[in-house]
Amino acid sequence: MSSPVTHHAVHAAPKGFLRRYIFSTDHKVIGKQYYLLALFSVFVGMLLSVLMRYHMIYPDAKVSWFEKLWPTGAAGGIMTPELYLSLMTMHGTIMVFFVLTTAPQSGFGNYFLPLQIGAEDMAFPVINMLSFWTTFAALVVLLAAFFVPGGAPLSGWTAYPPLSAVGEIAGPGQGTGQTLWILSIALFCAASLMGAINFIATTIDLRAKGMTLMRMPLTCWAWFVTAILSLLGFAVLLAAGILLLLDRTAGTSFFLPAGLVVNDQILNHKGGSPLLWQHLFWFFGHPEVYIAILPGMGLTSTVLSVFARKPIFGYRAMVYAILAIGFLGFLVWGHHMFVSGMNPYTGIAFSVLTMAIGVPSAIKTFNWIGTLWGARIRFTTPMLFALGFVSLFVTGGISGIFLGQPALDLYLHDTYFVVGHFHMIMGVAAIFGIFAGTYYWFPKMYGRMMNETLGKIHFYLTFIGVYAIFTPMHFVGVAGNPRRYPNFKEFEFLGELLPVHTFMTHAAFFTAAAQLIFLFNFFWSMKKGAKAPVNPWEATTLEWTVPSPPPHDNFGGRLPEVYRGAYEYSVPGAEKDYLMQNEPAVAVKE
Amino acid sequence: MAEARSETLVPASAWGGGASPFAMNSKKLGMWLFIISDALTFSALLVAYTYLRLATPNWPTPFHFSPSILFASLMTFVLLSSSLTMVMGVHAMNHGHRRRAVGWILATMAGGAAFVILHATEWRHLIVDEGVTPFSNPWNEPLFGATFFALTGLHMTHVIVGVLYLGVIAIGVGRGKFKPEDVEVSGLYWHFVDLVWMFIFPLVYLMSVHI
Amino acid sequence: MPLAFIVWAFAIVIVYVFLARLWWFPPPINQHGIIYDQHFLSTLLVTGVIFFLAQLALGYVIVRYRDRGQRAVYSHGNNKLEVLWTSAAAVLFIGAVLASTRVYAGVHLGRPPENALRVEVLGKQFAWSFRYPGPDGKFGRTDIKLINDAGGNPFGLDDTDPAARDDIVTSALRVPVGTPVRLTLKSRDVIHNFFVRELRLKQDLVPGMEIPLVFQADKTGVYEIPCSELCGLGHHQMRSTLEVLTAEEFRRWEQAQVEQLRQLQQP
Amino acid sequence: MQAHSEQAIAVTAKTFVWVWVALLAMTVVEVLLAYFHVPLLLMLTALMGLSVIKGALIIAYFMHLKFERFSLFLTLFPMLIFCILLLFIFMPDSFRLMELRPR
Repeated sequence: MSSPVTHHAVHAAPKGFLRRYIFSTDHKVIGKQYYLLALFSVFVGMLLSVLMRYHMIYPDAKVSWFEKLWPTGAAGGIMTPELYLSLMTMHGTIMVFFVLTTAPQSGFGNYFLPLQIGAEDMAFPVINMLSFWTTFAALVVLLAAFFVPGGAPLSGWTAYPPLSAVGEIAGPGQGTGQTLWILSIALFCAASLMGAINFIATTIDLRAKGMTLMRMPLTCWAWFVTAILSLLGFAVLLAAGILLLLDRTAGTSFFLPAGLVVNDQILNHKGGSPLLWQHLFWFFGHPEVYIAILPGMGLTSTVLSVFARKPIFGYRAMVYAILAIGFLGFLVWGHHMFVSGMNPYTGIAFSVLTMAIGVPSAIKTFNWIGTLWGARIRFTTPMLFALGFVSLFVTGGISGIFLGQPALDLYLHDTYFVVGHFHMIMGVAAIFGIFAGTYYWFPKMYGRMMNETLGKIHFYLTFIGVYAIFTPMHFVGVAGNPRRYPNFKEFEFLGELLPVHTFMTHAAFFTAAAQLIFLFNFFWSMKKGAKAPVNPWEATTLEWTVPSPPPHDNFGGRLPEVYRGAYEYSVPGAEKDYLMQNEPAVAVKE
Repeated sequence: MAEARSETLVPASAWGGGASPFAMNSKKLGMWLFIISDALTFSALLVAYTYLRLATPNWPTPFHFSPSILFASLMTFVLLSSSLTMVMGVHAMNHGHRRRAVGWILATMAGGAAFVILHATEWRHLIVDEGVTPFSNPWNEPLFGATFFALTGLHMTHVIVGVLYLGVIAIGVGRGKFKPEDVEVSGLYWHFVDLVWMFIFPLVYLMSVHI
Repeated sequence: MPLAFIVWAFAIVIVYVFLARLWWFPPPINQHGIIYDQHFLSTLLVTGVIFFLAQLALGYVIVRYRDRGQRAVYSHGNNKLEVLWTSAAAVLFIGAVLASTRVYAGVHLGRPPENALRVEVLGKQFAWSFRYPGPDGKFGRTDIKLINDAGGNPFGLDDTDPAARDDIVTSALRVPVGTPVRLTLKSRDVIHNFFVRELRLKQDLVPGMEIPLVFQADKTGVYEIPCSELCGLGHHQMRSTLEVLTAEEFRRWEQAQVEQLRQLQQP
Repeated sequence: MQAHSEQAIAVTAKTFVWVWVALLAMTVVEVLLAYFHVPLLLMLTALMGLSVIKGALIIAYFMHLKFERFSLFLTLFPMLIFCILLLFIFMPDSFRLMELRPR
């Protein structure tokens, strides 16, 4: 059944609710499942962040329903610092793994990779289903950490040992909660591995006739390279996870040196090194940043080209930039460790490589602006989000130039400058990519258009909101505000910065509220939106040649043939202002 | 630009789509990709082992010729031989000898099982007779046991999974369900397990040199 | 369309806040801090210009090329431009980091002067302790079994060692002005981070390692030390101060400490 | 190397037996090596060198990579080797750990 080309010529849609909607092997159903999982996660993550921001400026406020949610963490309705830290850990973990990794890659990638390259399904449909349900299990295990004695872990999404390795004596949540956290991450590793194998094999083997690598839409390139990053990165994280799990449960001391006295207890560990975890973790952790952002970059490129009605500027350069980012992404993990006690010579080497990765990122930005130059821009909602992505990408990327230099990192490390930086670029920019994808592909996924007016309102409120939240973080970072502080009562210099934090918290409330518009639009349009035509945006890629939503076997049993690249807009001499990828050769004036 | 559109309609290379560039089925490619990923997991563990060993001044070197090295050498022999039987199984299957293939696969499983039994015996010896556990040992370098059990334990898990996997394949082949490529894919996994041992064995057992 | 004006507005506000220094570093108190600020400013200048121009350009194309019924240009790109901006970006980025290497190397690769005052810094959940070698100039023996925080012995000083008996242990870091100080950073439980904003220095305290850090404060005053690496539920309370005293004040303080120790140890 | 898996079928079983013998021989050399007290670097190089050769034999013959298209090798192995080499960037820290150990 898996010979590459004549791959199950026509397959009938499965009957029965379970096989069709729950344990489906259809990449489109799985894509939607992933997307909805991410949608659920993003709202949980956002709720946690709003609670955190609230606690930061009103640490002593009494809110009765806090106690209902967390009887121990918020006894009497007052949130404790440890509850704050566990919210922070869960916010980071949920957002990084279950939103930024899941939505753009597993969600959109699953749905649209086969459609865009002209395949009937992914290469391994059953593994695809398993991968989703493993991810689901990982999310359940992670959320379960809230409900065990001690609550969720408080060591941050990076889980640096010894804090994460010595167990409950290091703080509440470091017991069962932290163990569940690691189990969840291990499950997620397995799921990502299955997903990555599927994506790579699909991209290599199942491209339709004529779909050369250099004709693939940039989204496919981004998913492909992201899958390679997952394949390699998660493998190392799995190794680190195994060691940490052993440290916690089997009494080993991979990450625990001799002479530890935690909470007045002398520990019998000997010989390990906390830095080893940091190396292993960031070996995965930095590529992970690109796993989160690359699909957004690919999507932005496509959306910009579609709505600028102009071919993408420098397609080849864009492809090489994606490849270069993927390659260099593995060479820069040490910049997370400039002040961690790492060998200073290694630090200098890492800093040069870190700056080198700025180059392909700059190429992408220039090419996006080059694409818009001389264009005829249609301001639809997906286009607005793509433009917002470019703006945020520049803002977030620029601050990376500060952090990539070990000299400047000596002050900025672990301040709010870092928080602002990575939220701008891998948080919000990536989320903008997801929003652009949602508004762009919703018609294809659900067969109905989303409401444009609501979409635009959502965009403007969000765009203003995120700048208002995350820009001031850079300012307080420059003033030296350390991150991961539940409140700012203990330090004199932090007291002066409180008004800025108050502003950011209100901006966060505002932005979070604006997301309800999106939620409403999403579910309302699913039922009541205008029926979507086959190709509402007049785009050229293959997913716009099939009905909305596509039938079970995508192309009705006849695989398309591809004749040209993915970005043929405003072609001189053509009848329409665009040429579909599968349109046979037509007379075109040179 | 003109050249983008003037490309010929027929793909110029295998990368042009509509064909598998490696002339192999996707399952095999998928297994190769899994092997790459798994190899990196093992590499990370071995590098972690090296890292910790280098940073430890008095790493114990308790493996003597008898019984540990002898045992481990025997295990290596068993594993290598099971690789040979596996490749014979694939070979037989490729030539359409279904029954013979089942026999070879069963032999491979026997080799795997023997490896696991030998390894378990050695673990028992280390734990019971020598007092080595993941968190303590007579030489007061707890990391010795930790790295040993973590590395060999993960490898042993792979062997056990491999034996079960081959069992499924043997049944499938016996019933005439599976194709030669399915056997070949399972063979890839089995050889990979063998390959990993080729690095664990010298690094963990034979590197009894004082650093 | 409105997007262009929003993008421009944000660009202007951000540039203004940085230019006006509404929120800024505290003034530096050491040579490294002065160099640091210079390098920060030059990086800010370069990146600020890039940032502003990029957002300006984005806004410009949004306004200029909005759909007014014109025909979009059919172009797949321009290789010359591509090469030009790639190399420009490479030169700029690599240049910045090479320029900064000197600043980093100055902190981590220099040898501490011989006359440096040696202080041990110990982090634990959630407090700082500092140990001076005392009149004999030697750090005494310690043993983790003797650690007793309530009894004022966070280091676990072993009183049977004469070199340990005169070690001064405090909860604030006091150093004389204009004197090189060599800190030895160590942690007892989890990772902490030693950060003094005015020194522009930050270094993790990693259990199992004794990490050196050298500085020289040139201005007297009291400066806060916040823990800057997540260390648990009291992370935000892990505060101490760096007190830079005049040489005379420091000598008097040290003597008072020695005197106090001697009295305590009288039977 | 530009051959297809059909060539793997053409290979006789004898080849595999020879490969097996070679692998065993190298294992014996490795075990013997452990009993000569050679300097650390030489020992490590010899052991790892032999292991890499053994691994290469397994990959080439048992795993049939020799009979696949060369492009498969080029697609898979550079990234793996690259990542493994990268992991060795940890080592300077391992030595530093030795240096900065509490005494």
